[in-house]
Amino acid sequence: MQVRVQTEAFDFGQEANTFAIAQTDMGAIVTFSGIVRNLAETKLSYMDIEHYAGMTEKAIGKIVDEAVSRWSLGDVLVIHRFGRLVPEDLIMMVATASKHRKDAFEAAEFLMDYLKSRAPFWKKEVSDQSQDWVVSKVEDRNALNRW
Amino acid sequence: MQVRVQTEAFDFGQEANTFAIAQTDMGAIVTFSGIVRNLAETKLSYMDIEHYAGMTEKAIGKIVDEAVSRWSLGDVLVIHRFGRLVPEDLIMMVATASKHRKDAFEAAEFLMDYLKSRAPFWKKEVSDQSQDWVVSKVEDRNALNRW
Amino acid sequence: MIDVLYFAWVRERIGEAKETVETEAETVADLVKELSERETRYELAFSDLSSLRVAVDQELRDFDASIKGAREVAFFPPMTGG
Amino acid sequence: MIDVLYFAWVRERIGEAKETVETEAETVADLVKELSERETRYELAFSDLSSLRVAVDQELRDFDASIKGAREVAFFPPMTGG
Repeated sequence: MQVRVQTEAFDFGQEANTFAIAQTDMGAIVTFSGIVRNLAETKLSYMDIEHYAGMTEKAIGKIVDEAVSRWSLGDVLVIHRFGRLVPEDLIMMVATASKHRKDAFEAAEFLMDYLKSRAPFWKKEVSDQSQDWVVSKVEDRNALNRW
Repeated sequence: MQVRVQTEAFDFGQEANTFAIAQTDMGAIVTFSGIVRNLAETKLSYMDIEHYAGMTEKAIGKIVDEAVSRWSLGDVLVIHRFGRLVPEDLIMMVATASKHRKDAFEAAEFLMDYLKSRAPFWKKEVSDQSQDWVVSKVEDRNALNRW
Repeated sequence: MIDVLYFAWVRERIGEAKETVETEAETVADLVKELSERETRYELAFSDLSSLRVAVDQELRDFDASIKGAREVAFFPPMTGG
Repeated sequence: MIDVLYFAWVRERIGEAKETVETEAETVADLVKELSERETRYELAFSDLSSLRVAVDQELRDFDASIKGAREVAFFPPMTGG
């Protein structure tokens, strides 16, 4: 299990390969990666991601522990960036490894749902015209009820 | 949309990166990759994957079209190998890109469920002791009922 | 004249991957019956149709599907891709 | 003495990221009330508690949670990670 919270960019493909290669006896790998969208209508200049240093890794660690207790997982990786990101930058990724695809898929979705609403990150979108804190979506908060 | 059926090994990370970088305005990328498991109990020597040349790409293409009609997807990639594979080799991968994670996750799961039971591949596991055709699982056939 | 293809253990039991068959069979089921009556290896391979799948011109079909005008029929066990 | 942290728009409205507060408040709600009575900027930031989340010693808590013995309380909007 590995959790990294960092400002530095990371290489999604390389991380995914390193994660996959390290597995033995795990037939299924699922990854999710989140990218800063290049929204034509808002002409986003950049996104600032603030986080609660000290709490963040602890909060993600608890979410990972919960996933490991619910599904049969060989390994989990979470990387989440903070600081200034521009369109098409990778924001974060998760990877899950399991013997069977169902566990790998469900655990990855669970991790994403919880990272969205329970890990202490806040995004601000900045364009020429505006600076807006991204508002948490009802559907994202409701997504936790599935689990 | 890209479907590749091949004997050659492929670089999962590089494929995932190429796929992710090509997206514009897609915030969510999901990948699945399947690996030949190194089963201690059976001491698998290798796996032979047979397929129905001619039908395979057509069948996968139809599954991809169905996914594109059901979810809002920016892009889909499917790579599936056939021929002889050894433990820890990558068998196949899918990748989906969408604006939102729900579509990317569901479409990837749908693709996997259908590739399992509707794409004309057959796996044979060979060890020192035995040569066994992998038997399709009831749970895999039932997985199609979700969709 | 129709091409008949076999995959996986069906191919192993029949002993070949592909053959061209002279037949007047109207449906897949008719073809299965006709082949099974010809030789024991077909009878054995086709003994449990519930464990077989069939494609007509590279599309999955039921055993009652027509093969009139079809170029190719394929028999195989349930797929195990992914 | 307790460290009080603010994030995102709460930080912007309060005008600082962290301060150390002298308080006898027993719960988060007591602390919110006390700060709101001190200065308008707190009153504005805390005007709609339903739009705020709170952590006590880096664990998510409700507003009626105790802060007795706690080192750190943090106020912030609903998270938007991922």
